Amino acid sequence: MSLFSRFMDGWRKYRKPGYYDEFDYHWTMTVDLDSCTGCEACMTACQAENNIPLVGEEELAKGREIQWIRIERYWEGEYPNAKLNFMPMMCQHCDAAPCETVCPVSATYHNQDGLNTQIYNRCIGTRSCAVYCPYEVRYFNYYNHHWDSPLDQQLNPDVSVRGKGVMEKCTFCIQRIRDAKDLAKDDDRRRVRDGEVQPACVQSCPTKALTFGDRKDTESQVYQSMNNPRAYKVLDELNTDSSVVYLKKVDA
Amino acid sequence: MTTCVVGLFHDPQSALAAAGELKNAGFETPELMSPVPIEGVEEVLGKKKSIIKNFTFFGGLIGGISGFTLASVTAILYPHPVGGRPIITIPPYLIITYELTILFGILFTVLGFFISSRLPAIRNRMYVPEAAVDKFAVAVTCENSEHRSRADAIFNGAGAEQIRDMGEED
Amino acid sequence: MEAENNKLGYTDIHEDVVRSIVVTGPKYYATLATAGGLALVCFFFPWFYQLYYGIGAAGMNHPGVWGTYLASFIFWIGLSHSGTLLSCVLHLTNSSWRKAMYRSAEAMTLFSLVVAATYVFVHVGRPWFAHWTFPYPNQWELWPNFRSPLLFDVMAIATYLTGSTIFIYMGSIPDFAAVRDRTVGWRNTMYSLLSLGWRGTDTEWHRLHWAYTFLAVLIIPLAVSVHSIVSWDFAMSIVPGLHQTIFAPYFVVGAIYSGTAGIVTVMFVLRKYMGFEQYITKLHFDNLGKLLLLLSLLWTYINAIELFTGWYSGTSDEYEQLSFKLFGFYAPLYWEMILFCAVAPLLMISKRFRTSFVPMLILSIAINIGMYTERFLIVATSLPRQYLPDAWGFYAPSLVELSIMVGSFAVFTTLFLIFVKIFPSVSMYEVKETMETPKLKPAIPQAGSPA
Amino acid sequence: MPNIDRREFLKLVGAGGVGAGAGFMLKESKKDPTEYLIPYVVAPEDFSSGIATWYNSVCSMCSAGCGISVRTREGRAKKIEGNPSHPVNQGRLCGMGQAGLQVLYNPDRITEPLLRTGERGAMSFEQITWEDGLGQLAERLELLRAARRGNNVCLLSEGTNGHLAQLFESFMRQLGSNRLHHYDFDHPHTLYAANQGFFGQDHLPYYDLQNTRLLLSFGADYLTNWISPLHHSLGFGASRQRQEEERGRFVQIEPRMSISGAAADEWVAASPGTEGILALGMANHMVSQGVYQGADRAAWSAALSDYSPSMVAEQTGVSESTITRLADDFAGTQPSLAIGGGAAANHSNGVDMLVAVNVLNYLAGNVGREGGLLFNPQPAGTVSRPHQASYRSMLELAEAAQQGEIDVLIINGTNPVFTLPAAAEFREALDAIPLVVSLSSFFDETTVLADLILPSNSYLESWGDNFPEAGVGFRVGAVSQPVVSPLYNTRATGDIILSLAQRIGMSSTIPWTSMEECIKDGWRRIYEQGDPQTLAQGFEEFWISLLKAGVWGETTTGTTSFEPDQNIIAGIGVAAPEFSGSEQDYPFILHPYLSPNFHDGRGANLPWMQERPDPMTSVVYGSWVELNPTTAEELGLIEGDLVDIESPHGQVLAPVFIYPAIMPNVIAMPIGQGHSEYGRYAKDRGANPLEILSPQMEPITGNLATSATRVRLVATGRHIDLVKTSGTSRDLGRNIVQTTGDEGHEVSDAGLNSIPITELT
Repeated sequence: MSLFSRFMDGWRKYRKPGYYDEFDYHWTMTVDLDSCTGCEACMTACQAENNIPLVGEEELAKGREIQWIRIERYWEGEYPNAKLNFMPMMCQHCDAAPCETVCPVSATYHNQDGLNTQIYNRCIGTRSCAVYCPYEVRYFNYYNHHWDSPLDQQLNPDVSVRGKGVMEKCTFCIQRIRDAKDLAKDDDRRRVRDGEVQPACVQSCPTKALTFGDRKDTESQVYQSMNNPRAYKVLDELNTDSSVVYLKKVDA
Repeated sequence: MTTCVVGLFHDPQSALAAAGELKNAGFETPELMSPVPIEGVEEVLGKKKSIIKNFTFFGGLIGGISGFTLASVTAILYPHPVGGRPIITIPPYLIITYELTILFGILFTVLGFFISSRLPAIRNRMYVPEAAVDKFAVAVTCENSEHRSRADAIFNGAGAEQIRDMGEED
Repeated sequence: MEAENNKLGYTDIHEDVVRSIVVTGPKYYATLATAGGLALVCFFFPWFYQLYYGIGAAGMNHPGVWGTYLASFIFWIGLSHSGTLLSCVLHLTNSSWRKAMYRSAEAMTLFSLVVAATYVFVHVGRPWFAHWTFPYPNQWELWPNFRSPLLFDVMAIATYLTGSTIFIYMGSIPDFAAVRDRTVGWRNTMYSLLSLGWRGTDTEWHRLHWAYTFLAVLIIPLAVSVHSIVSWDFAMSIVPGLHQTIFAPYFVVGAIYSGTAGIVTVMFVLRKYMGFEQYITKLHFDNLGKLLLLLSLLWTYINAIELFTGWYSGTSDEYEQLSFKLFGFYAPLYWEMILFCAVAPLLMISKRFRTSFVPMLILSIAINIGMYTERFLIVATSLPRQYLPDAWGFYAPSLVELSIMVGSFAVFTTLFLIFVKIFPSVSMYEVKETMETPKLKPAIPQAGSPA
Repeated sequence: MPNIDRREFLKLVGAGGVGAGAGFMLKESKKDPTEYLIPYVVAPEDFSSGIATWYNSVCSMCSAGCGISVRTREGRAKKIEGNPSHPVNQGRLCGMGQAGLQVLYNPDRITEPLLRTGERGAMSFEQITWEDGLGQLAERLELLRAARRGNNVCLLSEGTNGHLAQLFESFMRQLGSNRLHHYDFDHPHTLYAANQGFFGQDHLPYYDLQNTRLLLSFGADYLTNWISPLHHSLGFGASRQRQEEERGRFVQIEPRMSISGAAADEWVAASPGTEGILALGMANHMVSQGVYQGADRAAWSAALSDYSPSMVAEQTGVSESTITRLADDFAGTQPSLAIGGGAAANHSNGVDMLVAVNVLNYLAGNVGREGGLLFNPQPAGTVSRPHQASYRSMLELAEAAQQGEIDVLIINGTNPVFTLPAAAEFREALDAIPLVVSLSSFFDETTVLADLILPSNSYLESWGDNFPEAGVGFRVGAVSQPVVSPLYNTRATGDIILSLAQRIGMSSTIPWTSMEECIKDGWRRIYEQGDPQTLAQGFEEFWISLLKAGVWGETTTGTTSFEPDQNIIAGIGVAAPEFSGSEQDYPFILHPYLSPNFHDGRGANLPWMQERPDPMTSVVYGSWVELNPTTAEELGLIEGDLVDIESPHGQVLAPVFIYPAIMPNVIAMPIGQGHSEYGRYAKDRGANPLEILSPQMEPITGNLATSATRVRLVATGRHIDLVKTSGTSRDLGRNIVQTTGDEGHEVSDAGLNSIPITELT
């Protein structure tokens, strides 16, 4: 492909914003706050799937937790009318992601699946993406993590282990998405079927509060649920245009 | 045979005077050497025009263009969709443009300075160390002894503290 | 100043300056050794440890991912700000009092910038890949992201560093030439090279003057842009308390402010320990004092604006952030900053204060302490407390960080000490310029000038 | 299942592995698996490097018996996920279940048979061979058996179920011992007793949370640890996601808000131990309001007469209006369901309280109908419940030990030294036993006191099967198979028992040589009772398909009819709870609850569980004591202040946590931390509230009344910073978690149409 045609091609594709619509997929997750019980099964699932390191008490005390998905808890009212609301918070894979624009080396960018990806090898650890992310879902490796043997035998071979000085975050289990796409290719299907791929958290959620799928497929479960009238986006006023849609808690 | 004669003066005024007389006397424009820039040189020895400003201007121009090109062309040839922004995002690219404009401007100015003042000098040239401290030197080249004597006269007339023969002017 | 300088001839200046370079007392070596040692122990050793262990050696955490490294970075950039800038402005406005001090002021710029640049490497998680921020062709076909404020930084600082290096060098060429003749051995070789065979002919003077002027014209907007860009690292984020349009002017003013204060400090030191009493005089301190006073008022004003922004925003997050800054854990630091940078400088209204050296020294140091605090607060109070209260954290610097912070001053001092032994730290020819040129001798009657 | 395609595919990939692979596993089990890190040149069929193999098995992290499918790569377990075809958890799995991997890969596992050399508890052991270890034990047992003193052998196991339980039974019978006990701290003795007493059912009914429209939970934390939390969560979710008009409503009645309380629509705080009275109060209201129209209405009103709402309100601290409202809702919303358990059931009046809950269900007509409670059929296999040891029987055991009636105590999995209050003096009892054998693979508090340690496999390395109780309303059984070859020189519990049996010469009655055989044999019997079309396919096919699916079910439902007889009705009543310690000296009631992360403490050695913030408080790596804000204010305590919690039976030290949703006179502590042993992750962390419980029992079942201890707080003046991941747990009016009214959803204001990016740049 000649340099010139490459140039023209890039220009045509990306000249105007909104080119995300041309992308192959637009993976989206919905979180039904009404069904979320805060059981944190998703957190463990994520830890197991994505080789998230064990941080240890001292580092946790320093506030260096690494939780690609975390449960936020917000108390309302006082005894006896106290209420506790849980909110799962993971990378929102924003379409207008502040973290992407700030990275000086393009270590984080939007890929053809509409995912906000983090390229560990390219990251130089300026940590500015974490500053720019209003959801605080980017976690930094402050040192080389260690697994007491034989805990390391559990590590998932499909996911790389991050070294010191690198930023990491939720990937919507991109390795599973890849598998599913390969599988679809092998079956001569052009697209991945709805529900064929699920991130670890969605798969393990005991109340099925999490739904995952391709927004472009209007038949998909996730499309239905993101058009639920209860749907809203957290910190939408910041116009990050996130790909994670929350369904309001019903206050009966 | 051409020699070079230098008159050392205690003060800029007389040095200037000497230079003026030499010029009027039909010598080719003498060269002044001084520890500080002398005011009024141009009145005496005629205007000097410098080409540096052109260097600066075109340097800046080149810098600006290359800055914007760098940003946008690399962005298009190796696209990284980022934050849903269009591939050529004007405001940030203007900043790169701005910085490179200045950078190139500076570099070209220096280049211009070197070229126009023929520095750095590789050949070693006629030089009067005192001129770097507190003396004002006027150097003039003489084709022959007749010239030479006239130059001496003028120097003495202007009150040169010392007249020095610098030998062959190369 | 004229008055004082009358006592001196060109030669005296020459001697003084050359002496300041060539003659080196044990005191100097002692200081150099101390500074160098301190730099090694407090800056480089901790840094190497951090390189080995990871950024975890510092106190940063989630979400307080930026810490004193960035604060120090801004501080040093700021400190670098008035040297060259001031020198350029004064050069263009052709004010003569600049001439005795600008060389060391520019040197300050240069070395603060060097230290600031070092801080970039200290700050990032994988400094061994920092070169990826430079746009160069590579086989991965990867280029830096030109939309990133951090990349603006890289560009701006690189340019500024180049610019101010060239500026200070150009200004010293004639002096190199002068020193060259008075030195022997390696110094002579060095200065011969540095002076590029400068002879001081009228042409050279003329070219130098123009080149110098153009540089000055270019560097003023550059300097302004540099700190605006640094401010955008913060202002372009959507962090409550940082996402403010006032930030660019805020930073620029702050920078010049701290920079000028820095100059006062350096002036004092030079004057006292390099024996430049005659050249650096009350006048300089007086003028600098006036400038400082103006800047402090500006700075105070912008701070007030910032407060109102938070107060009127009506959004919980802005307001929270503000109240934490004013009354939270770091409140004492905030009020210390106000005291040092907004209240104390008002003393300079009195000329007696401005023209008395020691008080000015103390004040200038106080101001810079206050300015460092400001930078620290910007990082430490806003980042850990953003939009989601559940994710709130707290940031406090670790020992490594503090030690590196202290060490950076040692690094700066070391560089400066080396500088004063290489560069004529007072610009000879310009000081000479300021002096009355030698008197005309009684004219000798001429026997008719030949036609 | 939405992701069935992927599953099927992966199962097919695994299919080869399952039959032959399992055999392969056992064959390879003697070797060191690390040999197989690099891909084979000629790989065994389940070792296609780069492709995952999935094994379906059963989770044994708690007693719910969820089905799991384990993803293995190159012979190593990588991830545990729910088995989609298992009706109990339908492909979902709780955090603890997934952390099962860290049981397998735990760095602190016991890797070899060990023999005690030094003092008991001095942790001085020497390595021995299996031959040696089994030999010694078998010898001892044989002597006792020969001497007709088989009854001096006691087998104390964790709650097992299925053919392993059966094996235990026959083994002990052969020894001539009736001292077979299954001891689980959280076994709901009172619930069984109440159902036995009221319904005459000796096993639990199926509580149909999914279809109920109003759930009244009396203290049962059904989302975290009550009977079958996963299944309940599924039900909860399903009911939440139904169409608006029939969205299920959940009411939680408990003194301290649990996860279920947070998830509920309404949280009612009734003073501890009076939940039963509250239930009867509601029952009284229902009967007096004529909601219940049964023939025996008179008998009911007579029985409930002295539980007038006013009196109940005065006793429970719940306002009369609330009581009547809840009662009316409960009667009015059909179908509705009342459940009871947790702390409420662990009072001196536990059984009566649960009977009262059943009464509610009966009066509202929820018994035996969808959305209410359905009776289960007899489970296909054995369940160990007949041998479940209550606190009383543990005391008896200790007593016997002190009398010298126990010569050999074999402990499998359970950890009584940790879960029994100090007052039970079980540790001392162990000293009186000449030979204590532990089959545990961790140095827990009990195992360190053992003389002989025969470490057993983790459940991911062994054969077994499970018949979940209370199941799902029809017969379910699941087989668990080894998914990896044993990491260490350990053996499956079943195999240990079998080889003992052989040595002692029981081969006549216990013929099997391996647990696999035993299980397969057992399933052959189940298969033979099976319905014709399953019989049509031969057993081998059945067996293979069973291993593939990992689960087997039979849609036989239990009885639906139920009529309580008169004297039961007459006997209904709930006494006021009894607490140990006077109210003056001990102003607070201690409310210990099972930690969502550590269950009864078994999870404390799993780093994932330690690092996972407690759902309600976000505290990691530690324990705490929860105080109502007003209480804390009165005592001048703030979060992190260290206090001594003193009961008449001892004291523990814990930092204060200010908990907005707990009654002012109640303080709560999580169970699970405070291990003195149990590996690097659990050792010396936090405090164990069980230590200071008073040995008070529910009279009928002898169940320990864990919630019946009064305590006082003594501030030590010391302070620590609680390690938690949450910053500020209030949203400061930022409307982060948005809520919408019950009455139809207005279109969300945030909306999904944010400003298009074009306007941004």
